[in-house]
Amino acid sequence: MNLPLDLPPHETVAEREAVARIYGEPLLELPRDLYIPPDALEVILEAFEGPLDLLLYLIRKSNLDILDIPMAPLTNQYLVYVEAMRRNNLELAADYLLMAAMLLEIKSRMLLPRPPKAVEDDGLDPRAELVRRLLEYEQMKMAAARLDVLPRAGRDFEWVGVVVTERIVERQPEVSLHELQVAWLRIMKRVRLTRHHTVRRDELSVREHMSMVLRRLEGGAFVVFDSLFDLKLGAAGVVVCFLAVLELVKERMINLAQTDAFAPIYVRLADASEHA
Amino acid sequence: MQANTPEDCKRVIEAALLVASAPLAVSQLRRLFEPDPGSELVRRLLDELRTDWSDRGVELVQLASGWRFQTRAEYQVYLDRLKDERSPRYSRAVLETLAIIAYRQPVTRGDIEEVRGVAVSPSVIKTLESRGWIDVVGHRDTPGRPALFATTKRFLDEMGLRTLTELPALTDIERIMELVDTQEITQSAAPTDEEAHDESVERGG
Amino acid sequence: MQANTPEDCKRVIEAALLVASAPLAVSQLRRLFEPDPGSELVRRLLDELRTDWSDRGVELVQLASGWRFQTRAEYQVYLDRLKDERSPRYSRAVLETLAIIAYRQPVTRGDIEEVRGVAVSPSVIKTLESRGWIDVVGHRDTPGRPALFATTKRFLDEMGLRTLTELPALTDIERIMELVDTQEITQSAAPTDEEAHDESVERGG
Repeated sequence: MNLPLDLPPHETVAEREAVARIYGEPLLELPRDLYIPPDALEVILEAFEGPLDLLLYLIRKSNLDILDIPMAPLTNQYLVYVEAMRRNNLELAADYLLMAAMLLEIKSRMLLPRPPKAVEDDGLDPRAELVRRLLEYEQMKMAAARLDVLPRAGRDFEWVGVVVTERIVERQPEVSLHELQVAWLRIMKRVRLTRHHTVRRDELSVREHMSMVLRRLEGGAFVVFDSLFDLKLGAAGVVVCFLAVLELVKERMINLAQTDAFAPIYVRLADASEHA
Repeated sequence: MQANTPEDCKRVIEAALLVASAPLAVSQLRRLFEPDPGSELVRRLLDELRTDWSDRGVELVQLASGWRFQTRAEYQVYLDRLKDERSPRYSRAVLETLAIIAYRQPVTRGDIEEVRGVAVSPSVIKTLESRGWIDVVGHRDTPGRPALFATTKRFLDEMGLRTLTELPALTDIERIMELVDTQEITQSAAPTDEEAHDESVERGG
Repeated sequence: MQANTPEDCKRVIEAALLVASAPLAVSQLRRLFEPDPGSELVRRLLDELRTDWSDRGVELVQLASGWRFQTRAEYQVYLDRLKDERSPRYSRAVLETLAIIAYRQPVTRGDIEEVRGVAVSPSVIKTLESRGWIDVVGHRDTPGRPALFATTKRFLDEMGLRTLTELPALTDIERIMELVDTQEITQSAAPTDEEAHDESVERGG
């Protein structure tokens, strides 16, 4: 279809980059004839932010004078797009249909001879409101593009945020080590712990290693027993780690497995079968 | 520690700005000290700090709601390498809505829809609200009492602006529109300036 | 910006540490650069930075999970003046639960309930989990397979500890209590270890 509107396009804001990509190929320019590949239609629709955006594109593409829009060809071409959209995407077409109605109304009003003595309102060019809206939209569209390139926190720069030692996260309750200690002692006082629950300083390192071993076994896979021990920790460290493993076995938190005598020993979480 | 000398005070101000989760105004910085050192000294020390930091990866900047340390843009390429996720890219719908709110504020959702020519989805507003860039500043006294949106101080801060007047200038379209009006005036019985103004106010409503 | 010299690299590391929300390990800091400058250089620059910052309100410290900048305690009196309100406090239930997990880890909810003598509400556990101070490290192989809780690296970092053994020692009171316990054991027909354990499992379940 060769609409008079299909003049060679010129460089405009609407075309500053590929409109869309179809199967990885940049679609540099929207199809100018009637045919829109069905797969491309949705992509094309997504490339436009609405009827004003589509109209602006049609106007700018054909290098039309926005102040003197030829209504008939513009309306025709617009309707071609809308019809294609309507066939494929009814939901999206609503805003577009409203605009189609407006275009048709303007077109028909322009065909009417202008009454010599008109009421103030009728003296206006029927296109004036459309032009105003197009220009205002284009202005905001360009403003949006400019806002987008302003250096922005989190994208182009970061804000400095040093931790305050005493107040770790803002508005988060503070806990001091002393409070923790007091809490612990308070519990013990209250419930009169049996020996089972007393904790000595050296025992704590066993407890810490118990957590570390469990973290190592996270995921539920078998781990070779020997690999649990970090020799860099020294003899004392290895012993503590060994005690931690024994404690974990005793408390039924881990399982040990050995197929034959002297075969490697494997360790995994007691609940590993659940994970598997 | 006793902040006796201006140099001590500068260290305190520096520490406060380094830990602050939001920009600090001069009035807030004065509260760091007892007795109040006065705004003149604080301003002078801020200037000195800005110079002290001028050859670092971090700079002291003045924003809408006060002073803040932030990294220089040239360092972003390095810092991005530590990030798990990129900061979000906003869709055109979000950006255009933001632009309309920024330049035309306060506006209702209806106003935005009128400019854009399409319905504004609630998720677009929510995106901008949850980023802390816009909020509701009132309601228009029309049926339904629609919410009026405006940009926040945080929007200015995050865009590195001190005031809304520092927003990028709008394009010459405004001049084109003036041209439209002039042509209309000469060609037809166009409305007077007052009428045009009334109309625009009405449209806003 | 091109980080060509060690001095440039130092500025990048400094900026990264100043904006980081969590301590950064040497391995993470190496990722800032391409090509990798190696851990030796990074470590040397961290040492230099620590010295550079030695007379400031903020210091560079090494924690369990890496390096971070934090304020010096002497500056707290000034920074407190910026706070509008005192931060909220955790309930006794939260503090006691945290203490039990810290000192007795890994423990199940049943264990905690047994020690505290009252039921532990899920919200208490959730509070500590969402703060990132505790997490589930496994499940005990008993009926119901209860989750085992332990403290995290972040807990250590935020409490300023390198290992759990740096937790405050349980002092005199405990020794006295231990003495009491021993006396009780010798005085009465106390349950054997096995019995006590079984009992705890039962109550815990």
